[in-house]
Amino acid sequence: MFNEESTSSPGMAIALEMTGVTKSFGAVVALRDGELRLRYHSVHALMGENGAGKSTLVKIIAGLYLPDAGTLSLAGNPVSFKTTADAKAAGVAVVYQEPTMLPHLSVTENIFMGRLPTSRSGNVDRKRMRREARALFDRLGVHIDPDRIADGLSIADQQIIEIAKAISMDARVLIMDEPTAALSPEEVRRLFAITRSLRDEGRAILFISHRFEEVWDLCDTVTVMRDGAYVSTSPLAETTERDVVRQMVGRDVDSLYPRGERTHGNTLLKVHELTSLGVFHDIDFEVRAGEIVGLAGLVGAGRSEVARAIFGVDRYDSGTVELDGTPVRRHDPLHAMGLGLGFVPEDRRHQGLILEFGLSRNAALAVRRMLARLGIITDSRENSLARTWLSRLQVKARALDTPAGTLSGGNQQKIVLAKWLAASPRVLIVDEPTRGIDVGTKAEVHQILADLTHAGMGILMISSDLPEVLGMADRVLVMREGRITAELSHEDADAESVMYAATHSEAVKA
Amino acid sequence: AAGSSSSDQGTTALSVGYVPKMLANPYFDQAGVGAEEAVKELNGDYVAVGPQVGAADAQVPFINTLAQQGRNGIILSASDPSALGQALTTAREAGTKVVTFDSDVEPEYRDLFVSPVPDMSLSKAMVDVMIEQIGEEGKIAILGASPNAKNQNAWISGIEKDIADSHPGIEIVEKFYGNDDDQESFDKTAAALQKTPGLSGIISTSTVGTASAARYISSSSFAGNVALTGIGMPNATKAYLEDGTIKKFVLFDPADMGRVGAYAIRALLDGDITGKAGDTFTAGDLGEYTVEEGGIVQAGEPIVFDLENIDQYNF
Amino acid sequence: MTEVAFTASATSGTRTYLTHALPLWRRTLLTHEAMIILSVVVVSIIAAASIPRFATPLTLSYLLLDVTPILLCALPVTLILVSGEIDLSVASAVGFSNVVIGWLFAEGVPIQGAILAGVLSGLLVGLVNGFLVAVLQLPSLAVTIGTLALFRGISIGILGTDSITNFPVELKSLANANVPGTGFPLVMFAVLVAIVLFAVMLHFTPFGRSVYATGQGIDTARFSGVRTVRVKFTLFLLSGLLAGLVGAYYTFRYGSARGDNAAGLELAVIAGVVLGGVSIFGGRGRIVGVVAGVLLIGLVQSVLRFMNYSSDVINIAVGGLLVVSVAVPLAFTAITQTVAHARRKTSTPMRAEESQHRKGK
Amino acid sequence: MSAIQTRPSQLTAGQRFAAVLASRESAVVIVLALLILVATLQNPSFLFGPDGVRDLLLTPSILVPLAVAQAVVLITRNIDLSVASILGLGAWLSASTLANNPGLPLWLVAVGAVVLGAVLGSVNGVLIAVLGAPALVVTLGTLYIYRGLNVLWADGKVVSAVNMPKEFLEFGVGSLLGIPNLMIIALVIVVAVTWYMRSRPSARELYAIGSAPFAATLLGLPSKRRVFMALVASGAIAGLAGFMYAARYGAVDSQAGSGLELSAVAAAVLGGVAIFGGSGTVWGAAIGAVLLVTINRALPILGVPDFWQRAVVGLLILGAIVLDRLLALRHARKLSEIREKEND
Ligand SMILES: Nc1ncnc2c1ncn2[C@@H]1O[C@H](COP(=O)(O)OP(=O)(O)OP(=O)(O)O)[C@@H](O)[C@H]1O
Ligand SMILES: Nc1ncnc2c1ncn2[C@@H]1O[C@H](COP(=O)(O)OP(=O)(O)OP(=O)(O)O)[C@@H](O)[C@H]1O
Ligand SMILES: [Mg+2]
Ligand SMILES: [Mg+2]
Repeated sequence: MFNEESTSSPGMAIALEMTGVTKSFGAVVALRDGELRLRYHSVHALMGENGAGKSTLVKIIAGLYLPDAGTLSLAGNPVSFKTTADAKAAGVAVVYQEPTMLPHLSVTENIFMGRLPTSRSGNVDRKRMRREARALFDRLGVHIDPDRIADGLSIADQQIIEIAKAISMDARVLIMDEPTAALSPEEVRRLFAITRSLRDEGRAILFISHRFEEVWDLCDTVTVMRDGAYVSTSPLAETTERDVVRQMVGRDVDSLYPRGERTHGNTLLKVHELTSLGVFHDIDFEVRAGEIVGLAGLVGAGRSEVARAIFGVDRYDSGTVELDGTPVRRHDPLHAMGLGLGFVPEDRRHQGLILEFGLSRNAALAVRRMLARLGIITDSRENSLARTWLSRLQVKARALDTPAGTLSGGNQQKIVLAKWLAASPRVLIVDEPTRGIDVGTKAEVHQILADLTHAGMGILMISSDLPEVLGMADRVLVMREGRITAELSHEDADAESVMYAATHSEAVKA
Repeated sequence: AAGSSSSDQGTTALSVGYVPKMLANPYFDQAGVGAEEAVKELNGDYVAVGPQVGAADAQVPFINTLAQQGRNGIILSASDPSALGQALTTAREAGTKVVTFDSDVEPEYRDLFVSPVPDMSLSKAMVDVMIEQIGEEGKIAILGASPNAKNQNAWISGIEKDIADSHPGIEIVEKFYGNDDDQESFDKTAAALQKTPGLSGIISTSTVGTASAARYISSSSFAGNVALTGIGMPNATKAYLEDGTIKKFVLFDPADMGRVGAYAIRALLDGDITGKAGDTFTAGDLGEYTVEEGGIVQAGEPIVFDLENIDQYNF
Repeated sequence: MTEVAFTASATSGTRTYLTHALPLWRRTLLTHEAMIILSVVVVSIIAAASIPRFATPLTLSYLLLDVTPILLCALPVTLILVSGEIDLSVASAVGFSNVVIGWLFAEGVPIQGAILAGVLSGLLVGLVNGFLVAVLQLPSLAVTIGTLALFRGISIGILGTDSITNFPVELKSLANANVPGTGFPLVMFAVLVAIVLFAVMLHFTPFGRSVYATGQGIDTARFSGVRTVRVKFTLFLLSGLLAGLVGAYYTFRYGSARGDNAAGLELAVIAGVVLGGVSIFGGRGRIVGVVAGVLLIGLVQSVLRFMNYSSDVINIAVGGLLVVSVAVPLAFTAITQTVAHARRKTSTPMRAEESQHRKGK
Repeated sequence: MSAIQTRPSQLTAGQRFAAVLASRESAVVIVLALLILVATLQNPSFLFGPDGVRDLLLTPSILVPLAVAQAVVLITRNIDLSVASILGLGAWLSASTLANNPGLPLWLVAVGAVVLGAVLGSVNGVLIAVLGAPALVVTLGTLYIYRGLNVLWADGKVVSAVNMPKEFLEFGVGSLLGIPNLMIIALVIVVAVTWYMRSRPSARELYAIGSAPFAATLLGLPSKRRVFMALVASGAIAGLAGFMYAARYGAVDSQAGSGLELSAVAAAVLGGVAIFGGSGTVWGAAIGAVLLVTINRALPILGVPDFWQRAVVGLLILGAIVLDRLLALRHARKLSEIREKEND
C-alpha cells in the first residue's frame, strides 16, 4: 500500500475518492478493489492495459454502473449515484471512451441535451445555445457547424463534441476516457491548453490515455491499474515510464512474445493498390506462408478498414486481393473464406460472436456449411467440433451451450479464434487479437499465433499494442491516415521508428 | 295450415342460430328482433352470433360452431354467395336447416331464401320516388352498400332496368359504394357530388348510406339542389325527412324476414315443406307464404315512408 | 492447413465440457414454448370436459381448417422475425394471389394456369419486399405497410366489385375434404409437411443458423460469411411463395375470389407468431412454439364461440393473450430483481445494457 | 485535421432555398399543391365548387390528429397501433354521452374523451415504458382489447344523428371564417404539438431518446417517463379525435375508425417521420395525413377509378421511403467525396 501523505501534494483538497470498488459482469470481474483519489487543481492520469478496468471505473463514477461493493465520496461526502443524471447533478462530467452521439440532433443539441438552456418562458433558447456552442468551439479552436446534425461526423469531430459537452458542464470533476485517441496533434495541443486552464481554475481532472508522452506532458499524478485491480498511485515527478510499464504489465514485456525460427514460404496473400475513397489508399503488401505481418498505426489510421475490405465485409473502390494467386471477389466474405481466408475482427462482442448463441453454435458458425451432411446440421456435430477446439485453446467454460456473452473477455477471444481455426484458413487476419484480455491469456494467444505460423499459416496482425507488434511480427507495416507510410523488418522496427511513421506522412519505406 | 298441425306432434325442439352479416347494425338487429320473437313463439332456443365487420370468410367459423352445437336451424344473411358453401353444406348434412334472408347464397347451399320484397318492386319503388321529385329528366347517381352482395346487385340492376325501360330521360352517371359504413358513405358522397356537377339526385341502396349521404347533403351547398332517396331505416332517416333533405324513402320491415325465416325453419324441420316451388307454410300472424321458383319466399311489400307515416315505425 | 501442435494445450491437460449447462427437464419444460403447449393442452381438456359437444372430430376439423391459412403464413413470417425483420404484407399477398387466380379463371385461363399465376403473384409480393428490405435496406415495418396497401389496392383494383365464384367443384371439395371417417382435413398433410420443412430449415440447416445469426448480430453474421442480404431476400421470397399458395388454398376453401379476401389476416399471423415466443427484435423463437401459438389462438376462439361469445370478447381474449405473453415474463423479471435488490440493500446488478439497446418497435 | 464540415453560414441564398425545398415536409407540400392543382384543372369544382375548400379542409381533420399522435410516438422509437381503437372509444363515449345527456356542454364531453384516451394511453405506457415490453406487440394487443371493449360497451347499438343534439352535429360540420371547426381543432393540435416538439426541452429529449436510446441513458435523460408521456399524449389526442369523429359523421357504432391506425403510421412515414425514431416533424406527419386523404378524393377526379386508390396510396408510401434512402445515399457519397478532396 502506498503512503498517502508522501505521494500527494499537500494542500490540495480531495475532490473525489473511491475505495474498494468492485464490479463484475457475470463471470468477468472488470474491477476489484478499485481505488482512486482525485484532488482539485490537479490532472490525474489513469493508466493500465486494455481491459484493466479503467472505463469500468469511469462508468461507476458516472453513475452508469452500480458497483457491487465499495464506496465513493465527493468532496468528503459519501455519494451513491443511481443514474447518470445523479452524477451530473453532483458536478461530475464525463467524456466516454466511445462517443455517444444523438445522430439525428444538431451538434448544439448534442452538447446541451439533458440541460438545454431555456429562456424565461421555459422554451429552448436556441440563440443562447448556439452562442455558447460557438464560444466553446472557438475555445477549442475547431470549426464545426453548430447547426449541422451529428450524423456523419468523423470520430474526431464526435470526440471534440464530447469534450465540448463535458467542458460546458462547468463541472468540478472532469473525467476524460481516452479523449485523444482520435485527435490530431494540433487538436491534442489545444485540448491540453484548455485542460490546464481548467486545472488552474481549480477543477479535478482524470485523464486516461495509452500515450505516455501525453501523460507526462499533462498530468501530475498517475494511478496504475492491472487486471481490474488497483496497483499504485504516484506523483509523476517521482516515477518513470519504465516503472509504470512494469506496473501495468506485471512482468518483463519481452518474455511475452514467443518467436522461434521461422521459415517463410511462398506468397499467400497479395494486396495490390487497394483503395476505398476517403478511407484508405493504394494499399500494397504481401503475406507469406509462415509469416506474421504486423500492421501498426494510431487508432483511426484505417487498419481495420483495410482488413475488412480484404475479407470482403466492406466494399472498396479499386485494387485487387489475391489469395495464393486466385483473385478474391469483392464484397463476398464467403468467397474469401472458401479460398482460405480467416478474420478475427476487432470488436469481438459485435463482430466476432453472437452473444446469445451457445459456445458450440459460435464455434461452428463459420464452418456451418462444411459441417452439414446432406444439408442437415445437428447439434452433436457442432458440439464435437467445439469440444475439439475449445479444449485445444483451453477455454474456461462449463458447458457447450453457455451463451458466449457470459464468458470473460479472454475466453470470448478464444472462442472467436476457435471459430476461425475450425475453418482451417491458410491466411488469418487478426485485428487487435489481445485487446482487453488478461496478461496470461495474452501470452497464450501469442503462443497460438506462433504455433500457427509454424504450421505454415500466414498471419496479418493488426494491433495498437506496440510491444505486441514489435515482439510478434516478422515485418511491420505502419499506416497513417489511410496510407502505408513504412514497412520495417523485425530488426529495424522499434517503438521510435513505428511511432514516427504513424505520425508523419513522409516516412521512409524501408 | 299444415305447419300449425304438426308443430305439436312432439318433434324436436327448435334451436336457431341467427347470423347477420355483421352485429351492431340496426337493420340486422331489427331482423333479429323478428326472428327472436318467432322462435320464442315456437318455444325454441335462439342465439345471435356473428362477426363485427362483414367479410367473406368471417361468418364461416360462426356457422361451423352453430352446426357443432347441434342447432337445427340457421337464419343467415350471407356476406358472400359462395364462401360459406362448405360450412353450410356440412351443417345441412348434420341436419341443420338453413334459411337465408336479405342476402342469399348460391341456391344449392341453403333450403330457402327469404327475400324482403320482390327485388324489382323495391327497385321500382325507389325509382318512382325519385321521379316524383326530379321529374323525367336528369342525371342521377347510385350509392350502393357492398359491391359484392347479391341483393345489392339485384336492386341496382333493377333500378337500371326500370330506368332503361320506362324513364328514358334519366341517366345514371355514377355508381359508388359506401360499404355500409358511415364514414365511407359520407366521404364518397362528398367526392361524387364534386366529381359530377349537375347531378339531380342520388338513389342509395344502402340504408347506412342514405343517412350518411343525407347528412352530407344537408350540411353542404347541395342542400335543396340534389334529391336523395333510396332505402333507409326509419329512425336513422327521420331527421332528414324533417329537415327536408329527403322527401320520401323506401323500405320494408326487416323483422318480417326474421319471422318468416323462423317459421320456415320449423316447417322445414317438420317436413311440411322441402323448399321446392309451390310449397306453402304459415308464419304465425303474418299468414300464409308460398315458395317461389328457386326456393324464394317474399316476406313483404315495400313501404314508402314520409312525414305522414314515419311515426308508426320504430326501428 | 496441416495439424497444429499447440504448445499452450500441451502444458495443461485436456479439458472436458458438458453438453448442456442445465438438465433436460429444465431446458424443455421451463420454456415459453412449453408454456404455450401446456396452455393448448389445458384449454382443450377443460373445454372438452365442460362444454357439451365440443369434443368431436368436427371441432378438430374446423379448428384445423380455420388455422391453416394463418399457420402457413406464420411459418415464413417466423423466420422473418427471427432474422430481425417483419412482414405485415402477408395478408395482402394472400389476397393478391386469390384475386389473380379468380380473375384469370374468369378470363378463361385454365385453372392450373391460374393457380400457377396466383402463386407467382404471391412470389412477386415477396420479391418487392425482399428488394426493398434486403437490397435497399429500408425498414421492413414501413416497407410492408406500403406493400400491404399496394397489393391490397391492386387486388381491389383488378376485381372491382366482382366476386368470382364458379370454381371447379372437385378443387373446392378437395380443399375442404377430411381423411375419410376422421376430423382430419386432407390439407393438414400439406400443412404438416410445411411445418416439418420449415422446422428443419430453421433448426437443422446452415441456412437456419444464418437466419438466427442475422437476427441476433447482423455484423457478426456478416463477419462469419453469412450473406445477410441474400438471407433476408430469400425469407421474403419464401413468405411470398407461401402466401401465394395460401391464396390458392383460400380460393378453393371458400370458393370465392374477391378484393377484400383475407384482409386483416396479418394481425392474426403476427399475433400467433409472437404468442409462440418469437421475439419481435429478432434472433429468438422456434417453429414448435409458433405452431402452438397459432393453435392456442384458434382454440381459444373456437371455445369462446362455442360458449356463444361473439367476436368482441374473442378479440379481447386474443389481445389479452398477446399482452400477457410479453408482459408477464417482464413483470416477473422486474419483481425478482426488486426482491434481489431489497435483499442486497446497497447494491444491485447493473440494469441490462442490452435491453436499452434493444428497445424499439 | 480531416473533419468534414458543411457550413450553412457560407451557403448562398439559393443553396439555402434548395435545402428547404429538399426537406421532406416541403416535398409533401409541393406534391399536395400539384395534386390539388391538377385535380382542379381537371374539374374546377374540386377547389372552386361550392364546398371545394371546405371539404378539402374538413376531410383530413380526423386523420391529422391521429398522425400527429403517431409521430410523437414514432419519434421516441416506439409505435402505437392502438390509436384507432382509442379513437373508437372516444367517439363512442362522446356520442353516447351526448345522446343520453343532450344538455351537456360540448367542451366537457371533449375533455371526457381526452381523459379516456389518456387513461388508455397510460395502459400502453405502463407496459411499454415501465415494463419494457415491445411497443408493436403491446399496442397490437391493446388494438384488439380496446376495440373489443368498445363493442361490449356499445352492445350492438348505434348512436345516429337523430339521437345527438343538433348543436353537436352543427358543430361537426360548421365552420368559423370559412375554416371548418374540426379543422380548427386539428390545426390547434398541430400547431401546439409542433411548437412543443420544437421548443420545449422535454420534447427535444423525446428526439434524443428515439435517436439513440443508449446515449440518452448515458446523458441521464428520464427515458421511461418521457416515453410514458408520449404514449399518454398519443392516447389523449386519439381520444379527442374520437370526439371529432362523432361530431363529423354524426353516427357512431362500435367500429368507428377501425383500420385508421395503419393510415396514421403511413401518414407519418409519408411526412418524413423515421420509423426508427429520432427524426421527423409533427407538422410533416400532419401534412402527410392531408396528402393521404386528399389523394383519395382527387384520384376519382383524375380518372383513377375508386378501386385503385389504395394501390396508389401504397405506391406513395413506398416511393417516400425509397426516396429517403436515395437521398441519404447521395448525401453519404457527397460526404466521402468531400473527405477525399480534403485528404489530397
Ligand atoms: N458491459 C460489460 N459486460 C461484460 N463485460 C464487460 C462489460 N464492460 C466491460 N467488460 C469487461 O470488463 C473488463 C474491463 O473493461 P474496461 O472497458 O473497463 O477496460 P479498459 O481498461 O477501459 O480497457 P481499454 O483500454 O481497452 O479501454 C474487460 O474484460 C471487459 O471485457
Ligand atoms: N416543427 C418542428 N418540430 C420538431 N422539431 C423541429 C421542428 N422544426 C425544427 N425542428 C428541429 O429544431 C432544430 C433547430 O431548428 P431550426 O434551425 O428551425 O430552429 P432555429 O432557427 O434555430 O430557431 P430560433 O431561431 O427560433 O431559435 C433542428 O434540430 C430541427 O430538426
Ligand atoms: Mg476503456
Ligand atoms: Mg481498428
